[in-house]
Amino acid sequence: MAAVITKVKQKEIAQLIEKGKRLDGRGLTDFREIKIEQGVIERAEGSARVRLGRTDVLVGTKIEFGEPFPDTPTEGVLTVNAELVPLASPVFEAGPPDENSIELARIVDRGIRESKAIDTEKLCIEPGKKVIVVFVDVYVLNHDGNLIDASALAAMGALLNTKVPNYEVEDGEVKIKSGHTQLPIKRNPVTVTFAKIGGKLVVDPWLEEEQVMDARLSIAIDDDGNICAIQKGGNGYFEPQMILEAAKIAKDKAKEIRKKLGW
Amino acid sequence: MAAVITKVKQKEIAQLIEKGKRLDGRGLTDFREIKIEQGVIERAEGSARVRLGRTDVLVGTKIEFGEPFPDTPTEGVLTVNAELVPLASPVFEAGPPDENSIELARIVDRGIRESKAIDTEKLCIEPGKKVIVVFVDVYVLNHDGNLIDASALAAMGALLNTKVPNYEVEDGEVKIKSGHTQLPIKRNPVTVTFAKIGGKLVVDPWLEEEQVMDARLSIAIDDDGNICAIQKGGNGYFEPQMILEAAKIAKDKAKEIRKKLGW
Amino acid sequence: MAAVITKVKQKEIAQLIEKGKRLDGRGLTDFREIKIEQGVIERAEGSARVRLGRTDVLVGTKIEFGEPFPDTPTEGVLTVNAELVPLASPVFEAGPPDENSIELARIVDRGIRESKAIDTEKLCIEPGKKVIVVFVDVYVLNHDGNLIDASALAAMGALLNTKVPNYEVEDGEVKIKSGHTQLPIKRNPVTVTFAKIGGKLVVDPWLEEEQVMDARLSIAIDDDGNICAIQKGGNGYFEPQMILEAAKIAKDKAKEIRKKLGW
Amino acid sequence: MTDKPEKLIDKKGLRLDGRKPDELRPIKIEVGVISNADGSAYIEQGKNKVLAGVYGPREVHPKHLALPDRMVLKCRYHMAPFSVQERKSPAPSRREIELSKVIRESLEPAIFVEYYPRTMVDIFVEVLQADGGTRCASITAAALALADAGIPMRDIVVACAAGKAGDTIVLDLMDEEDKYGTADVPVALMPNLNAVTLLQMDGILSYDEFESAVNLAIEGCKKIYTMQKEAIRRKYASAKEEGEE
Amino acid sequence: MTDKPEKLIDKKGLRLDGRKPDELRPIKIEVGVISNADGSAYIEQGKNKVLAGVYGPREVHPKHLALPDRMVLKCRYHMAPFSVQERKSPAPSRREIELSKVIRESLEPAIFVEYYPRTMVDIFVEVLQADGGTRCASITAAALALADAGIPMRDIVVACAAGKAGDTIVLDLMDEEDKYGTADVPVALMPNLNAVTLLQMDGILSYDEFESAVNLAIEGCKKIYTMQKEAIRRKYASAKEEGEE
Amino acid sequence: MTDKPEKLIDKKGLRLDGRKPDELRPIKIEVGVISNADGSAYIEQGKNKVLAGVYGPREVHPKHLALPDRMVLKCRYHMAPFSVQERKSPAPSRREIELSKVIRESLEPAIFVEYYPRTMVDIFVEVLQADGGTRCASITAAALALADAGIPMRDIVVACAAGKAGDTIVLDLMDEEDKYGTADVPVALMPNLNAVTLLQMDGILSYDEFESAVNLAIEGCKKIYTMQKEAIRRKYASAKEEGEE
Repeated sequence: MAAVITKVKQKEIAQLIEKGKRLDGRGLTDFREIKIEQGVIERAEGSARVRLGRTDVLVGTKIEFGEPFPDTPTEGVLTVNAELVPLASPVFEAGPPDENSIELARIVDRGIRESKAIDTEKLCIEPGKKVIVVFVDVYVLNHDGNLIDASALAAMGALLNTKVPNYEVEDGEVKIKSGHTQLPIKRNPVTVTFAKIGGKLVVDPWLEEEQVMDARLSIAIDDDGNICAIQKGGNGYFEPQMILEAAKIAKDKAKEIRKKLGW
Repeated sequence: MAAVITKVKQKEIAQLIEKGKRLDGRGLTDFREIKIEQGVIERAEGSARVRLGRTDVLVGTKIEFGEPFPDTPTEGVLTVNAELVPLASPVFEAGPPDENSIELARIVDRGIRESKAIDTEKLCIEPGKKVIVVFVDVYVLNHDGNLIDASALAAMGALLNTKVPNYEVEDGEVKIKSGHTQLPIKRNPVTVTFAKIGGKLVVDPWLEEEQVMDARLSIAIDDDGNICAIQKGGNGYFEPQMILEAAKIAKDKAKEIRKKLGW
Repeated sequence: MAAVITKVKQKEIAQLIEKGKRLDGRGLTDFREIKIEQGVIERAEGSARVRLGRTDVLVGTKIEFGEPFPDTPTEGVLTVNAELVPLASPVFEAGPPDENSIELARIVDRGIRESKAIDTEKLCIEPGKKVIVVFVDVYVLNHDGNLIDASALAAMGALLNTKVPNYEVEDGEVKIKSGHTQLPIKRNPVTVTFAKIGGKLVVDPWLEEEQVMDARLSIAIDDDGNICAIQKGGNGYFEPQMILEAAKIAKDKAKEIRKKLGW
Repeated sequence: MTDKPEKLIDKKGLRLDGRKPDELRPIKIEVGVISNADGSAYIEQGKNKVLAGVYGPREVHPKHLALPDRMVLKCRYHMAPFSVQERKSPAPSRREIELSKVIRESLEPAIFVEYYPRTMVDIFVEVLQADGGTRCASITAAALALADAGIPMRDIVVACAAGKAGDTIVLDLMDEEDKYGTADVPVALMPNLNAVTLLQMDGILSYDEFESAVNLAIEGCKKIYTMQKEAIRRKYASAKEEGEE
Repeated sequence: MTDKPEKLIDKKGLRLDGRKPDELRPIKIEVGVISNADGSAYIEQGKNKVLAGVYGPREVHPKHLALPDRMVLKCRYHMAPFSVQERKSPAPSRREIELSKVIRESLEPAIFVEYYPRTMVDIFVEVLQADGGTRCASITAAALALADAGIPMRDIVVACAAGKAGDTIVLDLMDEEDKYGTADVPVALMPNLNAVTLLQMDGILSYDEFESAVNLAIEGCKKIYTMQKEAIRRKYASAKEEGEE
Repeated sequence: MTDKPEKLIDKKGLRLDGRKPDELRPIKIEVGVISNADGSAYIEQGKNKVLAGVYGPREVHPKHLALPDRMVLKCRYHMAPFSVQERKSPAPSRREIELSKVIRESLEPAIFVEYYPRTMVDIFVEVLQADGGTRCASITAAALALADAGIPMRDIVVACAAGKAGDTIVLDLMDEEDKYGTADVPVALMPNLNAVTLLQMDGILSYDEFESAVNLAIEGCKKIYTMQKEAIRRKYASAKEEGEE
């Protein structure tokens, strides 16, 4: 059912990249245009919609009060979930999350978690008993390639936009009060994804590039330019030198994007 | 796997209805013979078996003690579930509930809930904490058409027959005592289902009529003749005038059935 | 996908058994060589690996603290689970437990439970509220026939090897302390499985015998030679006399095995 | 969480959001919003935000479900976890399964299913934000997505609810009226054929009240129908413009 | 909930319900009770109420499961949510999955499976009320449903349990004897072939006690077998009557 | 449960288990351990105990997943319930599903998938005991199982992690270093092709630290690669011996 790409087009894409060019006119390390709208879902505690070219991802956050994990009794809980709804692509199917949506959610989760983007200590209400639980739901509306970077951006956009309702604790039960405070955010990680096509790296692959790529590499970079999460994907490989090259480019691109978004 | 009805028979059924007649000799607004037996399952807190012609539905109720829903802290909980067990028809399959059994359960549920048949306020033990939970399990034993009306009748029959065990609350825990009281029932809704065949309405369609009908309309009527729930089904449509006509007939038929059953 | 056995081999196996012989040289009531290693998984509270010829079963136990069943408020809880992982045989498939793994788990469970192998009364911490829960996970690593006896042996081997961490109860919560005691075991049931092939009984059937057998009979025997659980399997039958014969043989074989293992 | 309001209709006969009884919520419709889908539409009705996409006619999957004399129509109504007050689990609820069925059965009467035998058409509805009346908004959007996909239809199906809030028959119930009102009557219509393809009711209505509610809902449907056609016109105009550039 | 009784056998050697050790519970059997099924039967044994239905031989679904030289036999043992004290979830429990298997394997030896290659026969058992011994009652009813469906068989399978209550070997255990007794030995039999097709045991029995229990269960089976045949005769008599009218 | 250690690296620069920063845990590898599998291998790396088995090339099931120009490669990484501190439910977790994918994608680059079109190869990994670094141990064992099954490959894939514990870049992280360390960088390699087939990272590393970690992990891979080849040699030697007897 997957949209199949012809051998001819495949060759064409690879040959262009060989020359440092891409079918849609971008340079090898150029992102597509990034549009971000925050607060689009009033019912959600936070939300952001990111368009990366024609790729379209909506993220909503919900706040609940629950128990901490036994091994982190003084920290709030972050739960990231991704849905590749069949509306978004002819290759997505309804049903429980498959390996692709689980991998996407876990990559987004790691970028946020490992960079310590959320100040989870501030989400503790009563150690070991009550903490704030942050649900981040990634909802893909149109898939035109590089869901990882779009989802990671939309997730951070939604978190930056998330309001925690005021509450008080009475007899061990949390009561919601009027008003709210901003979710405490410490870091703004940005994820940069590469495709390896014909021995070259290209940044932010769109759908047709993903269909011909050998392998994929996603690198999350924090505000200080440190690497905080990596995921290789796809059925190909990378030479060690290429990985180091990608890490360097990712650092620059993340800085560029963070600047552009004012993060 | 579904029993297929021949084009010839289909035409025959429609032509008869055109003339105001039906294959089994009934008039267009006649129900098949209704037999109801209450208390057939001693292990259940309440039960009733309804036979509508050869359609055979058994409903059992179980009483448990549980928590109320947060938005109705002073009301007991009603849970309706329907199983189309493969014993009852060659077209039913084992497995989790499909759209047909879910729709059936939800129609039966709405008839009971919207008419306020059960006095749910009387099922509250401790506001926000402990209430009586009523499980209504619809079990279809033989499917010969119009499961909706048979199930709705059997569900009300079982509720009218349901005994709540006596209990006392000790340290926040419910302890069962000997004896029981009747489940508090306020209203006795009756559901009347129509099939639209060849531009005409027929009441209580049996299986062969369901197989040729354009669309289905089920209307629940309370003791005062008010409408308390409606569901259109099937791949056809109704002219607005036909809907109003059906609502009028339903009111009469419901009254007739309620009288017959002494409800 | 199942390894199919040729009609020729099938005949050969049956003819040999007719003469009191078996393809692998064993007598009709001989077990294959039994090897048991206990304590192989340090992370588990108890473990044992049993090899019955090339059949290879690993059992690990885990101890948790939980609630008792309402009808046995003063007894610990035993939970047996079996996984036929696809690693172990080309006929096993990944996915939720099928009827074969559920039957295997339930046979192993009954042998332990009905013989009262575990002194469950000693696993009660606070009647009706807190008890020790023993998880027994049967993990089949290679399937070469007679999983039942191998699993039952490995389960008992793991239970005999299980350590319960020391604990104290504080404010209704269980706190783990350093050190541990042995899980209290009262009985050492041994299960003996027969295959009926060509009208004869053979003990401990291996895979090729299972593929040609008419029916299967498993009998668990406790330390006093009493029968504590039986399960007939397969699409054939047993004459009543054959069942009594099997019960007698099982008693002898169980004694033999118990002696050999020093149980 | 919204608390129960004291009154649903004020002294002037106006509703919580200031609407008159027969007034629709503000509606915004856009056609052709998902580039991957064969047809798509987006609707905002009050705070409802609903996206519908259509794929097909395409191969039936799995194959044995193909029908020799007609297309197979499938429909999935689904709510985003963040679309409602309390986070909704992504697994389909019983409510979503029922709504998927009634929405499909409200659209099917409009489709010439016999034109494409042995094919399948999938309708996917995603509720991004819910505010009462999502099933009607879903039908309105899904019908446009079908049209956008070029599926041959007898008419554009349109849906709107009427109901009773306090003692008044009102049009297009919002969340609070749905929750605390007396009755809700969602109706789907093929206006040109005067054919009702969806009818449900919750609550308690006398026959006369029911008649008024159905008629009011039909009026509402007809108003939205105009907006649907306008949205299609805009889409084609902009497509034409792009083509001419 | 029933509390644990003081004694299962009284001074006179009688059981909680007044039965003698070798006495069956009252049994009522009816054949041909589900009009849609190809064969069906209903049994009441004590407070057990069990319905069995058979569909087939019919096409195998999914097709790749068809066997070239024999029919596929499927069996589903299922309990109604209201059949037991605590409401049972409708999803099949591990116990139900095991019982479906052993019931199927107790019936299969009787069936000439090679007569209908490439077909499937489905046996559906519904426990409407449970009172100890449902697996035996299910086998007794399912065998009749198979006969009613005209499936060719070597014999009618019949099942009954024996066991030990207090110090006594007893026949046909009811709920309390099952729960608080010492052992339960369900047996299924093809009486004409003297062939045991189901044998399970829970509890503790010496060899001699086990031998007594098996023999007593077989006696019980033979008594119920007579009732099975009587029920078939009644069905055919009434069918003939209807035919003659 | 293990409590958080005070320091991961002591004054002498040694780790909790006495290892030097660039030292591997003790490793034991065995090839050909599951008689039913077409290929298999077992690895102990520290307290990790991992079993890998390969079935295939065999018929694709279900058939419509077969590919005309290459084999289908499937991989299932699974943990035994007793392999970790808290009992793990047997149902696959999200972590296990992700790891199944990345392990498959780390092995696939080595396999000549085009040699066996229309077939399927299944890789099953069972973690019997977990101690940090199970994904790397799984890849190392699974690559050997593939070799043992005779699947044609460009090279034997081998995997090892490096990371940061305290301020030190260390090789082959054990459980406590994984949990309380600063970063973990698992790497899989085809040593003869200098090709990285798996790369993940958790934690925080500067570019320079990352470079060191990758290089250290590659060194670790090369050491384990020697042990892999030795294990294959032993298997063939013993097979030959058996053959000669």
